[in-house]
Amino acid sequence: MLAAAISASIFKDLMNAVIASCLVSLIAAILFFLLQAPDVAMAEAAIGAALITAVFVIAIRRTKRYEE
Amino acid sequence: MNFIHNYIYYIGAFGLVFIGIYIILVKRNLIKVIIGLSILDTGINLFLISIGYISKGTAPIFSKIDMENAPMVDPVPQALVLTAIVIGVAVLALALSLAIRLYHHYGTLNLRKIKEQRW
Amino acid sequence: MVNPVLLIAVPLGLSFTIPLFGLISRKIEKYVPVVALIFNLVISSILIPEVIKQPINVFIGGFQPPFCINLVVGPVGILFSALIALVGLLASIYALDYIREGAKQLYHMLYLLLLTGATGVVLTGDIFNLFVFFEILCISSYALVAYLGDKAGIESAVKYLIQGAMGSSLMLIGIGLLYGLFGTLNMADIASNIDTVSSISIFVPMVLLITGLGVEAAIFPLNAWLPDAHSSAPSSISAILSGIAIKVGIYAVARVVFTIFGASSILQFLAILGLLTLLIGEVSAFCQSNIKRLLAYSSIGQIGLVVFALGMGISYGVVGGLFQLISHALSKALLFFAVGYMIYRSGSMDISKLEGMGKQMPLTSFAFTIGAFSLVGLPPFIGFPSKFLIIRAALSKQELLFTILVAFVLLGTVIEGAYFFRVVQVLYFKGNHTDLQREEAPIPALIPIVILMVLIVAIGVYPKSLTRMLNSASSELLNRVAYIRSVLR
Amino acid sequence: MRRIISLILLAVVALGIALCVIHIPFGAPKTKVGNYYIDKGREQTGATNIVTSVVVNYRGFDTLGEVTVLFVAAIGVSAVLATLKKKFQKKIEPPSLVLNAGCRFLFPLVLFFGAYIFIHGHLTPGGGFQGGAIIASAFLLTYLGCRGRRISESRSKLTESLSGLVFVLVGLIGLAIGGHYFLYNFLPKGVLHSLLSAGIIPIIYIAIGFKVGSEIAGIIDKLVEES
Repeated sequence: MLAAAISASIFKDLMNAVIASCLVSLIAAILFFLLQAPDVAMAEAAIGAALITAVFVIAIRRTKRYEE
Repeated sequence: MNFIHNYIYYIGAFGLVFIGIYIILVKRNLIKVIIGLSILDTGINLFLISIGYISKGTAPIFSKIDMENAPMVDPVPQALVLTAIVIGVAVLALALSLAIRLYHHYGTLNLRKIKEQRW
Repeated sequence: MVNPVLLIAVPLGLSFTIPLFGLISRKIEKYVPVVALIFNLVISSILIPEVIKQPINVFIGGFQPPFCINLVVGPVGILFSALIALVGLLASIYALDYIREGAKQLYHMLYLLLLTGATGVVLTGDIFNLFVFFEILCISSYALVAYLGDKAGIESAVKYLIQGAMGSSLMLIGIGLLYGLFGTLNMADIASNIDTVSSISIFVPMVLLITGLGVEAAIFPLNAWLPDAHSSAPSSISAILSGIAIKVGIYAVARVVFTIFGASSILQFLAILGLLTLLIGEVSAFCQSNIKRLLAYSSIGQIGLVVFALGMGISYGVVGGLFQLISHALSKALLFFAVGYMIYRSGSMDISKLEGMGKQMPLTSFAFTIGAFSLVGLPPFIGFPSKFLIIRAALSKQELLFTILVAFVLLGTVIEGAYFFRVVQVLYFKGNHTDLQREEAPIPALIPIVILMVLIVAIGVYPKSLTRMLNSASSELLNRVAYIRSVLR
Repeated sequence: MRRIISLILLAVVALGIALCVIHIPFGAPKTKVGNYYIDKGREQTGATNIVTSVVVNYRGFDTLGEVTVLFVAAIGVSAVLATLKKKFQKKIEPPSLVLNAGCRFLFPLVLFFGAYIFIHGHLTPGGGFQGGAIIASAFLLTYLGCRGRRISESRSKLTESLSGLVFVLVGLIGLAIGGHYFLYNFLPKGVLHSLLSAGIIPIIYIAIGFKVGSEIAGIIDKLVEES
């Protein structure tokens, strides 16, 4: 998870960085489930992993894809 | 070893928090900064949940089979995290819409290049 | 007895209904905030006498604290909620005519929600609930700063958002640590258990909370967003941000420091920070040529004075600080209201372009002059008793440090006087404009301006009218034991 | 330079937090509030999912605030983007038949799944937020799969404000009936484990579900618009 987070900070291509941060959310959701919090796991998977990524992708499509 | 085992979730959570803060402080691209915010949020949520964990606890839901004996994990942090997740989404959505507007005005997302306002 | 929860529930419900009113008629929607805030003002003023006798506790959901969220309507809470309702009401009347472009419906909704969030922050007795309402306040103010959609507005909104989001994240970590240490979120419950844990582990969440709240309260190292945000928002919003949003931040800092942690060790540090804030704000205000930035920096300076007064940690000082808070809210709102239409008429925020406004808009310029004099602290206005109280309190401490600090406060006041007189001079005496037509601001803008002028002079002449209220408020802030007892019976 | 300063800053903060966190042991039972909820939650609220009872009943005011935060964000996004002029119109190629048909087929299923989750929020894991998010992702699916289909703006606004009003009104009815308590659980608690139990919790969760769903869908709609 930490590796995904670090790679999110390194990638120059913002799309890749967004996917990496999505991965962070997904792993966090699994950890929530392991920590006996199914409600939160569901919310994190639905909101954090899916919707936030979609919103990011839309925003990137309307701006610039590469970090200069 | 025992120490690491005990605190692994805390370490993970604060690792995420620090990576998030580092991205916010150092990176120049606005979208990157917002990604940092989202990682920071995830880290905080993980930390809150791991505060409420009880070893060998079960989820705080009474299913039909009776299982009163097992201890349940603390439900309060879970409620807090549900709230925090939604607040995080709200901030992120607003930030991204501002980023789109900023790009329209300046044609760039680099925060160092945007210096209309001076001290 | 009226239930104080209505102070939050009714504006919230009304702001949800604004789109429904918008379906019926586009004209009604802008009066909804006015109605809601009149309601709030009436309710708070009904509650004032009851609350001074005995703080009201409201348990939401019908459970006992610490198991439910409770509202603590003490003198401080009701004082702030009345102030929020008053300034908010005047600004909403002002906005009836001032807001002409953009998505007006959204403006009114965001505006009402901002004030609801502020009211929630000052009334709640639960630290996580405070965080949630704080987020409502912050997010709506980010959106309102960007409301005009011009370059400066968007840029400062981005700055504000990044810093504010960092701040609230730190605050959330602090809340998490507190919950981990004490297993409860009720502020009184935390406060009663605070001594059971070692001091270093309390220090960390305290610093995190103060940093997080300090971003909104604009205490010195954390206030880089403020001049941009305040100067590029629409004027009615600048008035609210200066008059209310920062005050709510100060309230939250004071609540955390005094009530939860009861920390006397950090107070001196806060006083010095406040003084630094004061000096930096005043000096930078002196160098400005943009009128709204000047007012924004002067807000920083005044906030520094309030923090300094609260940091003395004695009853006189807190009374003075709260008084200064009220006087700043009223005077700064008046200044922003007046400046809003001056900018509108002259088409520029440059001070030198405001020449001859004294002839063109005599009433508005007069209002500006009164507000400026009151902020500087000239006698017949509200600013005088507040500054006087603070200085007297600092001298009564009889410590060398505070006596030196008072000298710096006076220096700040001198600088403040210098730049305000410069602006007033430009308004009245600069330039030769005999050909100018009289062109006053429209009626909906003049109503709040006149009301504020009357209030400033009236309270300035009879400062005693507020003292009882302020005394009980300061004793609520300083006396943690009574607070804890009133919640956890 | 900037990197070094921020790393030093982070190290200081990390040290401080580590000092504090040591006092919070991982996995140990400790909180009296949590235990109270677990012990009394079923009798007092009638919900078997304790998280739900905490979210909606004990800390219902937080939830009201949180829904408001999302509402603020939705309005904020549309206020920020409202003054944006339509600038460029990219040509959108129509989606393939399979994608289109697949989305049309999946859309109602996802919608039903979301509805199931928030209706059963007091019995099983899940609730208004999760269900609302799933509903919003159903709308996201239609944006991706069937371009050009939009939810009507006024209808989604209507849903938002009506469901918000339901929440506040339920609270106010509780205030009127239950004496001095806002959000008082005034309906009968019902039988444990049955769908119609837990008093006002299902009502509030349904309102939250609609509200969250329409708000997030509205945010996505605003962002997608004219791109």
